[in-house]
Amino acid sequence: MLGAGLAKGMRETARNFIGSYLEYERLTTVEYPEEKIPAKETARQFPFLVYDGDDPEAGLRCVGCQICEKECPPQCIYIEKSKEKKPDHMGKMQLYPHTFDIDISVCMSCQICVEVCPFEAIKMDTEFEYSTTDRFGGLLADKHMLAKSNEHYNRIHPTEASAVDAKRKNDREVAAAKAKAKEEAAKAEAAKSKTDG
Amino acid sequence: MSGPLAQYLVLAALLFAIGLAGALSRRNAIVVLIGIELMLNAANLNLIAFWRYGPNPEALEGVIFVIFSIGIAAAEAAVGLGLIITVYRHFKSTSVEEFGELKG
Amino acid sequence: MLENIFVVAKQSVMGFLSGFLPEASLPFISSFLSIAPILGIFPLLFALTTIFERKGLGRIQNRRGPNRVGIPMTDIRIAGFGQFIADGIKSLTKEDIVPSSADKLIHFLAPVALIIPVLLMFSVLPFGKNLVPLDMKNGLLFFFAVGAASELSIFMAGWSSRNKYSLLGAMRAIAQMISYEMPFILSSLVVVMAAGSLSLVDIAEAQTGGIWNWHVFTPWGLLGMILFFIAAMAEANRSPFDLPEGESELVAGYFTEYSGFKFAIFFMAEYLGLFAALSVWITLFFGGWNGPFGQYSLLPSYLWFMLKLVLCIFFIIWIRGTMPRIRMDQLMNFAWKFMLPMCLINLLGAGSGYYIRQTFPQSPLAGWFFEWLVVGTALFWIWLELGDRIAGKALTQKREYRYADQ
Amino acid sequence: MQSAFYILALLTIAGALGAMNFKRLVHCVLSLVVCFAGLAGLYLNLNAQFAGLVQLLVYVGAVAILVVFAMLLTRNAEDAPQNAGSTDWYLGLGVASMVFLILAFAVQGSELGAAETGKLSDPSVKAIGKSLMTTYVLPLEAMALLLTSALIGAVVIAKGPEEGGKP
Repeated sequence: MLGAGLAKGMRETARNFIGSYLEYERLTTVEYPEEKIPAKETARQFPFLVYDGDDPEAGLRCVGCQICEKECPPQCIYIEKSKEKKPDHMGKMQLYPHTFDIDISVCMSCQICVEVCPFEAIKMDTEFEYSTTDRFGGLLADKHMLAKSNEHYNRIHPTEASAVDAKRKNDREVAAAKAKAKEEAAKAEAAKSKTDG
Repeated sequence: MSGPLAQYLVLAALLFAIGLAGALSRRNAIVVLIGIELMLNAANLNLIAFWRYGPNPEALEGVIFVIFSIGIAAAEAAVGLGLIITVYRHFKSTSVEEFGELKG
Repeated sequence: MLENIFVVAKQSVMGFLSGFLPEASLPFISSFLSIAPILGIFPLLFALTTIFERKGLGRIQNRRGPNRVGIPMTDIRIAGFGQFIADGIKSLTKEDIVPSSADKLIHFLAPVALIIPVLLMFSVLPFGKNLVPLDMKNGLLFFFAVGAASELSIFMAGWSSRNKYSLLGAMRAIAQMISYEMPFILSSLVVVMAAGSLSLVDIAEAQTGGIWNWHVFTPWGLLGMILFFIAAMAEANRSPFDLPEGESELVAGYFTEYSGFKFAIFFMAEYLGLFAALSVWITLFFGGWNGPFGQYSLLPSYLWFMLKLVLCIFFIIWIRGTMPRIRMDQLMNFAWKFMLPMCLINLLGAGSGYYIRQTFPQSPLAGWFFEWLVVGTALFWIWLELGDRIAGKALTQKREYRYADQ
Repeated sequence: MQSAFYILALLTIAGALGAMNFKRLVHCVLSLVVCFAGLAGLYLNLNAQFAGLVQLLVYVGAVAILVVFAMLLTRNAEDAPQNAGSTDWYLGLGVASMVFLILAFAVQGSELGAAETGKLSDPSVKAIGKSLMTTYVLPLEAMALLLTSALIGAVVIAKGPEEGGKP
């Protein structure tokens, strides 16, 4: 019958109309600034730098190798290396970045910097509310703005971060074992030379 | 004769003359048709004016005549414009000078 | 007391003014006092409808709709009902852009030529008992005649913009409005036959005395009500017949090149035309300003009228939230192959219904029953047959593309 | 009523002159609509309400739209030049002014008693309908036949030969 389909459709829309007032779950949107949907674990917005421990200066994982700077397609990363070195988590002496700037207004969230970093130092944040009235200065993030703790990383990407932590722990153990073996070898060498000499 | 009836009759005559001048002098067939419509309307105005100021306004001849006239004008416009469109398809023009070639 | 408050108010104002104003100016003052409330109430209703429509459509799609704009400088949101004021201010202060190749004069005149006939339509509507600005003997004819004049304004808007989207939108609008003009008029004729008058006041008065006197409760009235509603939606370019302004293919149709307040006038004219058509719908089939309980009126007549109008507005929002836009060929097929024959058959049904009722002069109930039994069954059967055989086929058939399918 | 007559007459004549003199076809049509609306106003002024409203409905709502459609379907001919000063033009103007002068003199010189009917009759739609269905039923049926045949004829003429079929 002509019109029966229309009646069916109108019943459906009426159910939606009334239901949207009664059942909160029906609403597909939230009222944004007051309510927020928590970010998905795989979400990515803009990069940040990971540091270990409490001191952002000392614990920064970045060694200033400039691979990300070279790989960045829109070239929004600017790095200046330091002159002196300091030990990293495995005790190896490394440079660190004297300056590390990212122009957020240029960044296109491609995550290539994260892919290429061999030190697990740069990761993607889920934070996106960077709006500012200062178009140029306000969106240029420097090292202090970018540095965020490993706990923050663990909070936003738990699966990925625990894998990274395990790998780094393993690296540290391997390095420690290697250092110990080297030390023992050196000790044995010394003992041997002593016995020899 | 003077008075309101004469006013309406002179107005209708003027309308008729304008329509006639247009129908005779313009080349575009659509404008010619508009001129013919104007002449028909002048006649309708005459009918209504005569009915209103005539001796027997209780009889409805004037109004009924106008209603029929309007109906015929609508039919005439539909057929006339259909003809113009057909001729346009053939000659790619609506100038009445082209229409002269239609004679057998 | 409350029933005649407007009449009494106007009379007292006129009595007060006639004391010191010249005699010749009084008819103008009287007209002004009749027109001013219409010019105040219906644009306000339009503004409220825009916000109700957006909220209602949102809820139908499980969204919230606009709920932000409230009182400026405060946090009070009044559920978003400040939105229409903000929209009004925005369209008033926006730049008015005229395309450089446009026909400037016609481009300027088109919105004016559209809003005048639309407002004229309101002049014959009976909003309540004794509340009609112009009680014309041919009120319904006036409504249709003036409504027909708005087609040309749409053509003016589309043509003068020198834009192919505008022109296509205008062509679609004219074709659609001409096609649905006939069902629009023919479907209302059943009520004219029943009431024996073209005056909308007489038609409304013929339905006094309770809900069972409304024309919608007769078989031909029910069918006429449906047909009139469909035709009115098409005349007002309202969803699902909003092809002339199909955003997905024509940008905005005939008012693509209009901006600022001229655009607002087009928008308002569309809604005011819709309100006028709905008001006529109410008057013809739903008793006009009559309350449903006979002599226990409960509310003043104008409030009954406004209540019905607001319910109708909610109904059309509901329809808009439900139906997708139909295709041009479906539109034409539906008008010529279903609406027009159905309207003519309905005229026949109204005539036979009248004679069936005449055969039972003693018991109106028996007449009513037999009318439903005979005419109602026949019309329902024809609806089914015509609907499935012709309209159903025309509406569901696959469209044949002349160039794209090769 | 006299001032209304002058305003409406001015509107009608201006519309008619525009319809005949504008260069652009669209302006002609819109001007024609002004003329039709003025005529409808004159009918209302003459107390022929029904005729006036039918005039508005049919001429403004249908005939003008038909002309617009024909104009849009024959778009190449939009700017037909008007040959002011040619023989056709002089001929048309001459004949038309002759006709007008003769008619105007005839009207002025007529002895016809201008019956100043005091009572304004306002025919009800019911009376018109009744006489259409009784006295004038034959013309009405002829009219219906004419309109139907005109409808079919217009469709057949304008549709042209079937696509791909025989011409």
